[in-house]
Amino acid sequence: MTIDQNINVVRQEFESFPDWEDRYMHIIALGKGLAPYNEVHLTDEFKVKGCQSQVWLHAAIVGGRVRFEAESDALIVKGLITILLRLFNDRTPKEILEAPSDLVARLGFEQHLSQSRANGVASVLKQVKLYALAYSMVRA
Amino acid sequence: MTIDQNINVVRQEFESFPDWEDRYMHIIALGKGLAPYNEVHLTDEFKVKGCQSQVWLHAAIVGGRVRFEAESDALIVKGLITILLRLFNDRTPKEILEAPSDLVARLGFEQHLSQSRANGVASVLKQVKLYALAYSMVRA
Amino acid sequence: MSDVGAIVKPTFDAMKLKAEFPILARTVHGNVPLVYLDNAATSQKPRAVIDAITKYYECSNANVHRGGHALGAEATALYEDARSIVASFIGAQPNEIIFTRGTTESINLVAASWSSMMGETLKGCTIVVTEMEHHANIVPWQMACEKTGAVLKVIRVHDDGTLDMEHARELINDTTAFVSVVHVSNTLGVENDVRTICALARSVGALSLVDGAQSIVHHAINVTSLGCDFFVFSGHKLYAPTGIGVLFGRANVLESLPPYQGGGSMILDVTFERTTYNDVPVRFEAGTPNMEGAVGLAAAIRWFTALDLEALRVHEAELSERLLRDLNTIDGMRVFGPQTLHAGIASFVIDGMHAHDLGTLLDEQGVAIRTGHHCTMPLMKRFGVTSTARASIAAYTTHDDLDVLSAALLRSVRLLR
Amino acid sequence: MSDVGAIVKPTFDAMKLKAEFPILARTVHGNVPLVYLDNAATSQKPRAVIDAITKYYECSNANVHRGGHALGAEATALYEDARSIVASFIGAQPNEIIFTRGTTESINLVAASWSSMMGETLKGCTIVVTEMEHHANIVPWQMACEKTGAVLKVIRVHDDGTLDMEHARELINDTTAFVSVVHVSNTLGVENDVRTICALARSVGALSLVDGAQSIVHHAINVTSLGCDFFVFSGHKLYAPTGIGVLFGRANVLESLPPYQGGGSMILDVTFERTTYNDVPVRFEAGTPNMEGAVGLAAAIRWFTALDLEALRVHEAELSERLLRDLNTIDGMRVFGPQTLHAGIASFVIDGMHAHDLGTLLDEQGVAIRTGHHCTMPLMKRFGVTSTARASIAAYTTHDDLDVLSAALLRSVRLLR
Ligand SMILES: Cc1ncc(COP(=O)(O)O)c(C=O)c1O
Ligand SMILES: Cc1ncc(COP(=O)(O)O)c(C=O)c1O
Repeated sequence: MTIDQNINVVRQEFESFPDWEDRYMHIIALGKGLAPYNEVHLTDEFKVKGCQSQVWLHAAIVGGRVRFEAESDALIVKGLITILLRLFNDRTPKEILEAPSDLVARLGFEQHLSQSRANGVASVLKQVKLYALAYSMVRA
Repeated sequence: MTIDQNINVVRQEFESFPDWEDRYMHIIALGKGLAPYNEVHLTDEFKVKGCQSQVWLHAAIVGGRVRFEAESDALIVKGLITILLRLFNDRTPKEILEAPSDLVARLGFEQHLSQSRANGVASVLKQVKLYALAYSMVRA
Repeated sequence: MSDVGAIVKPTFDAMKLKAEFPILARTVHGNVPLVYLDNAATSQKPRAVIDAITKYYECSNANVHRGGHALGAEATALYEDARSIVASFIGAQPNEIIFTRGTTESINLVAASWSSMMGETLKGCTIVVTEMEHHANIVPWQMACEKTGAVLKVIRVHDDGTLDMEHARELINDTTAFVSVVHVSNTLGVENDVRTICALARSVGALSLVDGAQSIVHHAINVTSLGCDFFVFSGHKLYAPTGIGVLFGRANVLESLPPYQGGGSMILDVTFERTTYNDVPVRFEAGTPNMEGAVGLAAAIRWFTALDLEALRVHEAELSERLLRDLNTIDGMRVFGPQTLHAGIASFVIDGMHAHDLGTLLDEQGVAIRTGHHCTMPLMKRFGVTSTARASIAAYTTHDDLDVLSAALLRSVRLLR
Repeated sequence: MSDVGAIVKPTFDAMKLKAEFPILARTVHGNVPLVYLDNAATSQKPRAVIDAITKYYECSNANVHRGGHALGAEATALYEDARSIVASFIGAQPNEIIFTRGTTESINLVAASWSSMMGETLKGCTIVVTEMEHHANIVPWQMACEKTGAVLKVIRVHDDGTLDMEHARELINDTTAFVSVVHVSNTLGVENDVRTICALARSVGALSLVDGAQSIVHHAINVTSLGCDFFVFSGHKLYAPTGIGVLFGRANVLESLPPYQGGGSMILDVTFERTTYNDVPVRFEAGTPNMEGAVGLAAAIRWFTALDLEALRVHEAELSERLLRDLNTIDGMRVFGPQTLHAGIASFVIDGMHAHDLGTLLDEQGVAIRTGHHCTMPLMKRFGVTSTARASIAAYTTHDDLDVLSAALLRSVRLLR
């Protein structure tokens, strides 16, 4: 699946919960399932700026594809990050950089999440793209 | 006539001009007739603070009574000062200090003059009283 | 009141009061009714204040202090009346009241003007604040220290959120030049004994400032009995418009201070060789002031003081107590600050849950609380947290609001567990 | 527009526009209709702006930038939208816009922050202003000079009120560190060639600030084509509320400047040991900002830019010309500044009459003009007067207004002669 196709899947998943409670139950469940983060990377260097809660994001390049690892102290944030990483994990830098810039809106986050949550996701997304940019230059 | 009686006279005079134009014509005529001011006293020392136009006020004590002398570069202000001096010239410091504190209002100035004019008159009045206070202490 | 002879506790009709605040009737997230419990951040505005703003622009707007015409005189009178109303509200004289943008600017003005006057003489002197200060009462003093070589000293906070008065007595000593303390903590709701602290400051010849941003709404303030040299607050937390605040300074202290900003009104005479400054308070009000803000603040104080304040205090105390009680029924709840009266502010965390997660879920249910560090990062550090959830009440808060909060909290906790 | 093929001059219906300003329908001194010609001091507010304020408080008021709930997000979005609207109004980027109280605070912020950064390195350097500056663009620089040892240099004004550009070229040289000039003089109405002056500044490596307090209303502004590093103006002269103003600073220049006031929002991290500051622009917006003011300013700009600005410029030029013509018919009239276009501002004195006397008598006839030094004392001295009378127009000024002014002036002159 392309990132674009994936976006639609996520959006539909989101919209299958018309009730805020179910929606958040889903996000929280995802958050609880976020893959463990390597404690070595719990440093300021990997902290994402612009989030209300603490978020760490680490990336490595494996076989030409970017492998992300993330952590947060807030469960809902972890859930949202899980969704983001589902979109971006194991993609090439090029694919990531070409992802639509209005992604947060297209995911339905702006509509279905509180503003500060949507802003937090946007900050993580920015960092995701910065990693991709860095790796694309390393390889160029 | 006491100052109090004089106030009523001034007020009645004022109120005999229901038209603003006649009232100001009267004030301007008074201003033109203000006694000449001794140029020697045209200094910062005798300048009254808090007036929009420049006002100088000088006082001397003659036979236990305060003799005022005033100047301004604005004609309407000169007219208003003429009225004030009519009330206070050649009074004893005690009489001046006992003049009612709401004098500007009782003269009808607040009602019949623009606010900034009334404020200017209040500033001159304050200075008049400061002179009286000074002379009352010298004599005490 | 109907039963002659019955003991009547003052009652306060918060429901009725609420109807005076148009915004409180709105909904969020579609059609969820709003329950606004973020009053320590900013208060909502009653119809009376909104109308006063409209009236100002519809009837009396003109530049002040520049005289000349009828409209200007009217605007000036309104502006100066506002100063008098503020003065009598806190037991001061009109010439002791300076209009600023808010608490933050008031403190910056004092810190900058006073430290520039003192200059190098402050080297080695101390400026004393507390561990529970808002950033607005920390950063300006750090800047002053950097400029002058003064040293910042910090009064410790006990585990229960009260101030360590022993430590205060120790820190406020002969080396102390200034003491600046918060009256009611915006994070803990705890009220400090600022009267004692100001007396300590005075006894060692130091100046004192009380940050009244929170206390102005919940306590009757008299600056003379507090014994402070400066008292500061923001209009927007007192049902008044944004962009207006107050700096009270004792007349003779203000007179000794050099100006802060330069411009129109604050001068007597300007030449390129030498400029002389005007008297207090206009010396500290350079440029066109926020006339509308001052008029709106006056309207807010008029509206507020017309309430049955005695009944209001009882109502607020009742709600505060109830709020704490409700919170404490929740498993894993940790409320910061003393368990007694909280001036309508309760900060808390729940075991294993992030405050932001709670805030997000409450928001979905229409309940607006604040989550974060509340601009008191050092206090967060003191208690070993990065953020708390904070609910804070106002005169228009009802028991129904707290019912909604309780139910919404339980629901959120259930989701997060 | 009805005659096909006819040459159509844009027409502007000032009468209709006037109806949008409630205050302009009022009377003074009993029942004398108000003719407001003190627009250079402050402008009146259209219904659209008053309504935007009401709507803000009725619907969206909350503290900004502290996130958490729906209302806060809404208020933050409105506040940041306002920043974008201001930015595009003057051809800047949103992160180059700082909200202040007004022109005066904007200049003070720049002068204080920049001079504290430069410190002793400014000793012997020059700061260049002009003889026609408003006190707001003099006193802050005098303060900066006093702190740093820099020297203030003053570009002369010709007898006709235009700037001596030869002198400008002479003064702006290798020793120059900053050039701060007014775009349109509030006393003379003359427009300075700030583009050339900013280019001169840049050519010697000096920073430049343009005081746009008056030009923002009468000229289209593009900060990039002006070539300035800073551009400042007040909302209240642009049909917006009081208490809000703008500081534009070029992004990389702003980024180099240390903060001005300390407090909430402007920090990243606060500890008692070390505080780190946030990015531009919030680094310069400590504390709760004037949210209502920003929203009101956005509404004013939206309202203003929806006017037929081309037609408005023609209308204003016509009125300006007519105003000068009318004044010049009066015996003993002396109008200051060039006899060409005056950006709607005319300053004058009449032989043997004090400006205040004229002002008083005009006021009795409902005509509000300004009399005094207009916060430009050095310019008054330059022209050998202590005060002038100043009439200034706005978009809502009509030919009828000028008819009333003319008649009232003649009547006043008759009384005073
Ligand atoms: C205790 C305290 N001090 C200072 C401030 C700063 O006030 P403002 O943001 O209105 O300047 C606040 C409010 O945020 C506060 O609660
Ligand atoms: C040219 C000029 N500069 C500065 C100012 C000061 O503006 P404010 O009083 O709004 O700060 C004004 C207006 O009074 C002005 O006309």
